[in-house]
Amino acid sequence: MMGKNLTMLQAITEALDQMLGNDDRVMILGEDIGVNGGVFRSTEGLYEKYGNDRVVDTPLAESGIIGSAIGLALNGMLPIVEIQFLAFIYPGFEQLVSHAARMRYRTRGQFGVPLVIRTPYGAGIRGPELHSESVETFFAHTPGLKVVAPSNPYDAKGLLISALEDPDPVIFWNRLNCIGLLRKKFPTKCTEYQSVKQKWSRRKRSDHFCMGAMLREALNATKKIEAEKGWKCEVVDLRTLYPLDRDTIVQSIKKTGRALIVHEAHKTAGLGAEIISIINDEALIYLKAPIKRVTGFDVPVPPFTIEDHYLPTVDRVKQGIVETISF
Amino acid sequence: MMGKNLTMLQAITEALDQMLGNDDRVMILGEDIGVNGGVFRSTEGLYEKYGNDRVVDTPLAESGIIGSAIGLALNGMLPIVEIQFLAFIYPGFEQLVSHAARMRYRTRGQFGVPLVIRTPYGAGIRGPELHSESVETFFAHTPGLKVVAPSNPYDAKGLLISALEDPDPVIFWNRLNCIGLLRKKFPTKCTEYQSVKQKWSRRKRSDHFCMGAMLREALNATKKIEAEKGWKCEVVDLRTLYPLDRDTIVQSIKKTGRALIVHEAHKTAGLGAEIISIINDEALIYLKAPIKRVTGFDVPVPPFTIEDHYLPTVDRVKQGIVETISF
Amino acid sequence: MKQHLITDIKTNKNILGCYFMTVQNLGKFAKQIYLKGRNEMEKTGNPIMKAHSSEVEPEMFRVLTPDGEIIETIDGKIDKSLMLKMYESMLLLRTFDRKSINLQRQGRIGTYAPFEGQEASQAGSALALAAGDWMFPTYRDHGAAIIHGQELYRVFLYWMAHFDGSICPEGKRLLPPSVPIATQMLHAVGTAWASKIKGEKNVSIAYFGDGATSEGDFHEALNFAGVYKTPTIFFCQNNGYAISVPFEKQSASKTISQRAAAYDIHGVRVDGNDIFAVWMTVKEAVERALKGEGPTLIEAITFRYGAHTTADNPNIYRDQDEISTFWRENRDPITRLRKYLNKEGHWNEEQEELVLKQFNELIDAHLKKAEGYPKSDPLEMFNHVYAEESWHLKEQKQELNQFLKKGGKK
Amino acid sequence: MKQHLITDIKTNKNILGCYFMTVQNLGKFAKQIYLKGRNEMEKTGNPIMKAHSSEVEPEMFRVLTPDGEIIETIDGKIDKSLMLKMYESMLLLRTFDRKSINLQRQGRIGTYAPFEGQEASQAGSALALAAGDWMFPTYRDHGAAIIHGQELYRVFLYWMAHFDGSICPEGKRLLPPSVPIATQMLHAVGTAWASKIKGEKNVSIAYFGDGATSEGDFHEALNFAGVYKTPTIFFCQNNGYAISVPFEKQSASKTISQRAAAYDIHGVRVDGNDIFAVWMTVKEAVERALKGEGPTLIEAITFRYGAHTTADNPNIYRDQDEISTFWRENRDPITRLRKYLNKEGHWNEEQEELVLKQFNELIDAHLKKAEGYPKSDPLEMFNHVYAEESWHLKEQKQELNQFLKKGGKK
Ligand SMILES: Cc1ncc(C[n+]2csc(CCOP(=O)(O)OP(=O)(O)O)c2C)c(N)n1
Ligand SMILES: Cc1ncc(C[n+]2csc(CCOP(=O)(O)OP(=O)(O)O)c2C)c(N)n1
Ligand SMILES: [Mg+2]
Ligand SMILES: [Mg+2]
Repeated sequence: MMGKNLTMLQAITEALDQMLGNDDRVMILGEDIGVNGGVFRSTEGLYEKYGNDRVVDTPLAESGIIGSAIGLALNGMLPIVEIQFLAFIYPGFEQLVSHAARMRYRTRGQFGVPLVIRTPYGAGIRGPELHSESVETFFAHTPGLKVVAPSNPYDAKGLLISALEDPDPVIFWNRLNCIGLLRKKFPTKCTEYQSVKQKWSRRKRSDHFCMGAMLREALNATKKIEAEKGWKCEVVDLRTLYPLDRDTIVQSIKKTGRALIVHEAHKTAGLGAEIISIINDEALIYLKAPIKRVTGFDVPVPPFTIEDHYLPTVDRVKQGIVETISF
Repeated sequence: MMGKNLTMLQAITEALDQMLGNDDRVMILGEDIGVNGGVFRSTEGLYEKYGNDRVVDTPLAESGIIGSAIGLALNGMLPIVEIQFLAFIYPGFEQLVSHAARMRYRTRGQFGVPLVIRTPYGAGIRGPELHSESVETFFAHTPGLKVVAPSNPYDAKGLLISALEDPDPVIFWNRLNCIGLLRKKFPTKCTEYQSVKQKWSRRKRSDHFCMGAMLREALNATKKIEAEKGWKCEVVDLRTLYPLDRDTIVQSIKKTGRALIVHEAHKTAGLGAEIISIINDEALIYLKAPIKRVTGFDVPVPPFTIEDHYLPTVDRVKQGIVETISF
Repeated sequence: MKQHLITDIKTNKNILGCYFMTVQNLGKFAKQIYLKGRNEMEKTGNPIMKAHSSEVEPEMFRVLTPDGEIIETIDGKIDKSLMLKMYESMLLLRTFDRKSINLQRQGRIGTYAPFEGQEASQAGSALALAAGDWMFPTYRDHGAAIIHGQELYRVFLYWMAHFDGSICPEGKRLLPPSVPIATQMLHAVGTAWASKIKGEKNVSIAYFGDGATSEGDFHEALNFAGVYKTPTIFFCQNNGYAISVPFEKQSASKTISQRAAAYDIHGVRVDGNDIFAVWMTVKEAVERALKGEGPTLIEAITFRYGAHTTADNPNIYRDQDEISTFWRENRDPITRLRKYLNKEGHWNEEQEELVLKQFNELIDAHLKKAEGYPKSDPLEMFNHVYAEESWHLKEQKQELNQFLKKGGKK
Repeated sequence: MKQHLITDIKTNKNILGCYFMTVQNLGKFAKQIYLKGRNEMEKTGNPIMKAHSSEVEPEMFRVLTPDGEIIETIDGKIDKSLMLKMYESMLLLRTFDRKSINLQRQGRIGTYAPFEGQEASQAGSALALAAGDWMFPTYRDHGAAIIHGQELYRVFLYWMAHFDGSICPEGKRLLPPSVPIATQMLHAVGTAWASKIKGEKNVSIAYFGDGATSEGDFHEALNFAGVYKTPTIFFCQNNGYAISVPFEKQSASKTISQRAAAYDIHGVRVDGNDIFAVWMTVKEAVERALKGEGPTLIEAITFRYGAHTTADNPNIYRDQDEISTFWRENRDPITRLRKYLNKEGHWNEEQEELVLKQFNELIDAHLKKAEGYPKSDPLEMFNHVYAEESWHLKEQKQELNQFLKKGGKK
């Protein structure tokens, strides 16, 4: 089993397959995830293998999907919901925020909602508007939810399985351009997984924070900076967006006293703000420079011809590093 | 006209009356806002005065209300929507975020949505769950929306009128326990108004930031601190939550080098995080202590018997001031 | 008549819902009811019209008339002991409801949502369920919840805003009152779907009001239930108003049951103040569901005599006296069953007094338990956000704990 | 037949929607269509069934048969010049659609949503509108948008992901394609409501697909339109599929038009590949709307021959060849009108060639304009977020500008 090379997408399909195979209570629900194998093909072959009672093409109604999945979960099933694109979760926002996130609290632990919501996010597929959202803040401000965003196949598989094992609702994000769509392979062995429960998000590498797919931009920028200027940077990949992995953040900042945050969501009230606040709380006196945010701008994600200008690019990250270090 | 004493509620009703009277295009839409005069009585008498075409009792469907109000606004009307309680905006979240906030952008200025959404927020009415939410972050992370939260009748009237004059969608928040429900009168003259367009949120008074109703807690705490310790504090009332009034924030922090942020929303990814980040960006070197946040906890607002323990109380604010100043 | 009303629409291809007939097509009993309805309305200046916004009241299934007469066969279905159970259930609920309003006035519980007038709908539907069935009530359906097994002191705790008021007895499948309108309907689809998958012979019932039918979730729930043929019962108590908004402002449609046809599912309109009719309708819906015939939408026509909640003043938006008086005098669910039971010699004054005394004692005992129940500890707010407490909640709990220990005031 | 189909249900109290009749009740022409439908299906192994999930195809309004015969009176409604306009409109749209698919393959435009096969629905409905009517299309309805006045180069710009592709000609009331499913239906309620308030004689039309009928917004829109009797036309192109999901998985209901009855509004099921029938149905809906008789839900039965979008592979989820071939051969909207026009001597090969040549030139000219159109400036992303730019956007614009000036790469 060692040495297998999987794309993000394959890792996800493998995890889903494994979960469906291991536990009869697991069901997948969503639009076009059955016969069609998902608009990103992440459920390919599963309908054929497990049948339409386990891999269910639902009506086109996100509140219906999330709401009935809550019911399924209340009554012993382990539903995994696919929302086709992150923005299309909005019709089901009430079910998620007012019910999935609160059922355990409301019933004092009597009824939990072990639900996984899987949704692609972020720009990159070059579709029409509302196919490029990155609004993690909405969910990270909702007690009762957990949000994970893996940056690579290994983490994807592990986090997805951990999400399903978690007794509470977990939102699992695939960055779109990591998903295999752009056919980039991650040379990562991916046969086992790490439990998120044990280590909600660590994966440090080498003073800035980023999440999900932004890891690529961050790593590329730091590599270039090292080549050009000889500066070494540590990159923290925040796999878990809520709750945040504070210890890793604080440890890192204490080493260097400087940080740059990279995310593709809008700047204002983006998760970067919370990370800055955590550093302010825990490590202000270590700071040698303001913490910079290189993020998506505070505008709706523009059409794809200029989308890349909206996104934090390697160049913008590099400039951010230079500004932070030269401060 | 000078010298009138109005409650928050009266100020709002007066503003609505004035707007309905001045401009035929103005309509009010919502649940129970007609014959019943609103569950908070903020539209009392308006149905009788302007009729059921101008003050419309709608079906119980928030997406329907916001969605059709978007259509009304596209076609020349000036709808003011009342959502009965903030949490009940969720069924209309998609209409708000995917349409109201983006229509001008999408049509390159051809079609705007001059819509005002008025909704009570925050704890204090001692009702069942979901009647106490304070989730400004959801809206402050949505480019295209503006969010205002007056703390007193004078601002309420001014901001409401300004919101209606604004060509873009504005969310107007009444803190519940300011609304007149608790029958506290604000001795404020309220015959004219300040345009939000000119001065999106200033109203400084006397090193911490707060918003809406939290002003009362903040002012009480600073008064006590002054009496007990002789420390003078400046209180900044952020009437505009999005976009934030950065200049006022930065000016204040530069004076004192310390700040405490008070809001009743959950701490993680609350607006306090953005304020800390703005200070980090603009005034880090002025800081003499970490900026403290005294906020609601990261839990669903608990039942009203212990709700006050969830909220930032005068005592918690006082403790925060002491910690910030003693750092 | 009943057979007509509960006929599967699929066998009636040219008529979308035969419960929606005109008077010409009605059978003998139905015609009687219809004419009776008209008379009632004419006597009183048509207050049903005001409450339910129809020029002519659309047809509904009725078994027990307001005069206490039975116009359908109930043999083999409703026996004496069930009748007495029904009667006592309604009496208990009304006593509880009135007590609660008083407690609210005395400041001993918080804002309260009364249901007096809707006892037949709530008790009748709940009595038709099995112990293992899933129930999804709203804030107004603690009547149904009590009959399904919720303990009275828990209901008090709920309205006292105690955390533990949302817990149901161990092993019961009774969810806390749903506050966001219509959302719980989807949960009843999901749990029923799971029962079906697991081969468990249980139904799920969702309670909701006439106002709820305007929400998108109403539509999505009915549609999903239709697609997956889930054993779900959608039980709408059409009390004519959503707070102040009469049903005629809620929709141009005359009835709610007619919406079933939009999803090719089964729909029934029933006299919600007739506990026999409600019970039979729900029982039949349960049977259909368990036979795999899918969901049923039930519209129970009823009226709440009181305010929307104790924080509401109905005089502002309706002729409260006239309309309540009409319903009390002409349509009361308890009165009509009492008339019948009296006539049949199943019930008398002494029994009534005795039972009422017992109920009052029971309720007082539960109130005492609720009032003596340990108050919610502020620190409890950090529990059950997640199954396992995360670092940030541990710290925040600690923070509040220290604050309180130092004598910090809330 | 038509009169039946478009009859106000309120005058037919015992039948909720008479377009939902069984064969026994059908008039002469309807029976012909019905039998024809069955024959067609039997010939080909029932592909309509596969596309539209009925054992027996439910009744629909048809004027022009697939053989090019007229079975309804069109005198005084559709004259020769309108027929030619209809035909040319469909031809233009088909030419445009095929060109666009090619452009996508060549990488000159982005992912594209084709509509070939749906031309009668889109052109027929749009031609029935007045210039000032409000139109709310989806991503698949640029056909209707073009007929309503959108310029071809703008449509290209849209699919090239240019900001200016969402702008409509000055003064037109044509909104950009709605991406979130079913949401635009409510906007068409709102604009129509405003027209009514202002006394403006305009309708609003919302386009949507069969999949859209499952969303809560569908329900809320129909209900609001019913309550306020707004002059709104809800035009559903039921092409049998929502991406890969056939309508039978979308709902247990056999038709979409039957949902009108749930709101006591008007509903019609029409052959969406018959431009005469579509035009007449929409025209009648417009007239009803302007007379104050409220909204109409129209279900137009049609089929898109191609993929959901150029990013989709329909072979995965349906027998693409068989089903498309069936529709092309038996139900094509253009072929059937051409047959009729040929027979009547209104159209011939030379005219066809000439017009096609003109259309190709026109489309090429617009393509050239679109390809020569100044590219979207990255800084434009900061414009029109608000009417007046706020401080934070000014600064962010400045930041990006400086970055780009320094030669920063995207
Ligand atoms: C989504 C949502 N919107 C608004 C409310 C506020 N609200 C509470 S009860 C109610 C009226 C409900 O009417 P109905 O469904 O007829 O039930 P009834 O109270 O008559 O039993 C409203 C508008 C809510 N709880 N949830
Ligand atoms: C709220 C929402 N959910 C999901 C999607 C993704 N999506 C785009 S088109 C489509 C299918 C729509 O089918 P239908 O309404 O029948 O229209 P058609 O494409 O057949 O014209 C889906 C699921 C979306 N755009 N919006
Ligand atoms: Mg009601
Ligand atoms: Mg379709």
